[in-house]
Amino acid sequence: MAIENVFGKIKEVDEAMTHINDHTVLMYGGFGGVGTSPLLINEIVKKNVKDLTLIGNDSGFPQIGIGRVICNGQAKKMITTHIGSNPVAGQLMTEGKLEIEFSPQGTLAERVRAGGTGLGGVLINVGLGTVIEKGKETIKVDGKTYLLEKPLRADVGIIYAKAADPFGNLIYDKTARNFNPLVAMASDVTIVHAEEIVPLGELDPEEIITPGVYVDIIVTGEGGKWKWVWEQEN
Amino acid sequence: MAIENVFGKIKEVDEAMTHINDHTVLMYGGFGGVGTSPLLINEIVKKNVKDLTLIGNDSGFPQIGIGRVICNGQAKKMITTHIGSNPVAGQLMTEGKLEIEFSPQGTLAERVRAGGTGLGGVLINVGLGTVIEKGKETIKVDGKTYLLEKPLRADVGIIYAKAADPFGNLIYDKTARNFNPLVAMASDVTIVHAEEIVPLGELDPEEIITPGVYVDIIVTGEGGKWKWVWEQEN
Amino acid sequence: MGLGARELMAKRAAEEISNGNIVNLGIGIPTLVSDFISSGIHVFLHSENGLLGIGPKPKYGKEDENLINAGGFPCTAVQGASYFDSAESFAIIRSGKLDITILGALEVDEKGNLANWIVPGKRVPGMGGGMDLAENAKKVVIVTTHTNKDGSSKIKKKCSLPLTAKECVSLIITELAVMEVTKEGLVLKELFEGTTVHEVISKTEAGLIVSDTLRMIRYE
Amino acid sequence: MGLGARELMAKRAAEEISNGNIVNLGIGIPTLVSDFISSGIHVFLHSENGLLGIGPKPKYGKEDENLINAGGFPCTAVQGASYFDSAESFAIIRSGKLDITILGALEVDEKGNLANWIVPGKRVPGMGGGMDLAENAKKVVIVTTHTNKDGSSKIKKKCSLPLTAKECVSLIITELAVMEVTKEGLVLKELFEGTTVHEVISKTEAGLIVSDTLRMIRYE
Repeated sequence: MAIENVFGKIKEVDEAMTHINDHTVLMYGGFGGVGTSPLLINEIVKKNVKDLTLIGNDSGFPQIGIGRVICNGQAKKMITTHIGSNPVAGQLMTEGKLEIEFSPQGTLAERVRAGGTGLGGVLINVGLGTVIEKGKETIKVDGKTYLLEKPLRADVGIIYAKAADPFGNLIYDKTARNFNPLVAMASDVTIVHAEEIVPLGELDPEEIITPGVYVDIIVTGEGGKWKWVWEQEN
Repeated sequence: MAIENVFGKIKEVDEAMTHINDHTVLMYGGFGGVGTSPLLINEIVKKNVKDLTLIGNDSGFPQIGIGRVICNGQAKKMITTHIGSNPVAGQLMTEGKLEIEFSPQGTLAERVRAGGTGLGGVLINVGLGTVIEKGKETIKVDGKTYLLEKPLRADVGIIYAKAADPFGNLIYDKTARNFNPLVAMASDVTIVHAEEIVPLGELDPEEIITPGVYVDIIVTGEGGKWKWVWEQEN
Repeated sequence: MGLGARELMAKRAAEEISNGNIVNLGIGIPTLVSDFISSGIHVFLHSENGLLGIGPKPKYGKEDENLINAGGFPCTAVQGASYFDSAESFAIIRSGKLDITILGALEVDEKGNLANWIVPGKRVPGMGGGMDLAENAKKVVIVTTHTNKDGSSKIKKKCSLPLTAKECVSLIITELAVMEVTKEGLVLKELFEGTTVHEVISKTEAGLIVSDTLRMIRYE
Repeated sequence: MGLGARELMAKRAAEEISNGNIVNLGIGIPTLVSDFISSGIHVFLHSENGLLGIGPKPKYGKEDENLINAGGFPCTAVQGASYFDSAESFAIIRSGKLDITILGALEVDEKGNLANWIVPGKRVPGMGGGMDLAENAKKVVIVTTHTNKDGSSKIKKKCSLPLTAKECVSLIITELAVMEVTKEGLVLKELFEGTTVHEVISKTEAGLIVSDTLRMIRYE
């Protein structure tokens, strides 16, 4: 069945990439590269835009996920939870070339969700009594103390989905879901790399994880696929 | 295929009802009664427990949903968004027999989610400049003003699901989902009325809306079904 | 047969809706708007109870008790619709993804303040999702009778009833006229056939600026 | 063949897990715990990246690149498993639904303070989900070597490294002993075969209260 592009959201990768430029604040789905779009990462590396601010779970591996963008020297700042799997990120941080703001993982998820759902902030107990408190307002509610965690939004979000329909309704694949539905909500321009584009009405309305209202651009295609660490070890 | 009750969560309705007593804070799924369990409502009316605090989207209709419990004089307080479809609720409020705390619908949903996800509160702009501000702290974040909305939890939550497996993984049916997944998270004891109990592994892990971790008791059965307003009109 | 006043208002309101819009229609006259949305455009209707993509009313006997719109009546779902919980439903509104909401009013004033949820001591149904919609939809269109049954104006200098949201309204459509809320005040932009500027001004408590491009709405 | 020290610790830690528990295992020694969970009980292993119900490692060649545990390695999903996004994944932890987490440590002290995420100026990987787990799991069990390679104690009077969470630890399992954090202080409850109270005390910076019911752990 032919796909009708009735909402005009299905585009060529080149057109999608016009939104990602020097200084773009870029949010990405993925956890250790799983659920990060190989196609869009490859295009970002090829376009070689600079001074990106990156927001996402972790720094990937040097040749996997957002790690490729970091190793190519394209980021000036990251808001993330973990950079341990990408030594280059740590090295750039030590050299003062990459500013890192650490956020606990659940807190980062809620901050992105807050940005995506129009909340002004959320109160979280994680990080109390640690360096994470630094620079944050503490608020007491009914005798308990919390940190005020601010919402996060991005200029552009890159999403990796199992399937999209022309409205941008999305389903994901197993643990490749992770931050993707949150990033989709929290970005001014949400670009989805879908493994497959299916006709409107083909996705079960009960199963849709991201309603199409959050999706601006849908691309598909091969390219950029990396070899996983566990494949290299085998 | 026989259902193995390996987690001990599948129970008789009578056993489930031991958790609902005078003064219980009871949260319920449902929107105009759609997605409220007829079976559990019927049992609550039969048990005739008193002085309940009710938390849910609306007051149903006099003979539909939570409305039956309200009309039976079992509630002393409600936290809700709308009582317009149940004149008895309004009358009880006017007579001072039922205390009502109104919360905007999206705010109520986020307050229940906050209670269910361990947040200390959320900042929301809805209700600014209205009576909803009354008694609430206002907080400025990056120049914008928000109301600090506190989390809500309940002693017991009653849930209506399309299907449950023995661990309590749940799927819902269309617009009967509404507040149910939120209530499931925010209750100390979550009681699910499932239309059907299916063997472990039968629900697609991608489709599960409420992970079983939030479910304590699963019941099933007929009884208590009401006639919808639109059925009466036909 | 010509359209009644309610249908005329609904038809005019429907013209505010563009291709690809995400739209929420309140109960009452706003519900009628869906009948007038051009069949040539793709619109997703949002229902507060967790549906994006409301379809037409089901046939008699084909109702599904678990597929209901926010007004409590059976509906269907269009191709591409999705279901979600109440938190996600209002996230769509609060995050600014709702292009337009069409709501009723008890009072609306020069500054775009809206009162439509409570008459203290008389009618206290609660705000439901109204405050969320009024505060956070990208465009709030009010469809209301111009006056109350006693002839008093619903288009006020300043709302006297408790507000639903402050300075939220963009456009007001009554059976007489279409008025836009601007920084300068309320601008009278369109008249329905059969009324006059004079009649509208006399029935409006708020000050009105008559637009240079005032036009008459004529539907055949 | 006897178990190595790492396996002994993992085996002992597994005894903390009961039927129906929701469990999160950190990387390193904690990962080994899953091999020792009694086959007679039903346990759901939680993975931060959005899976409740981690199953065994897949067979070689049967890996699925989209089904990975939080350590980055291919896994499977058990019957009754579910997938969700990262916000929901941490909601499970923050809301107190995680019965037990088993984590490693750089330092842990008398009060149950935990430091396991950063060595300033030397090793700055970030906390990942560690702070969420340490702060909000119902029970935090630490599995760690008793001393650093230089012989200094990891069981401190007071943590010197930046904390992961305050007063969060319930139980500490090392290759020498099992210690419980109580209001009175650290209670030495169990010894692994081959060590003595004297050895444990001499290798522990923190004060230790020797339990009246001190027992020797013997695994055949």
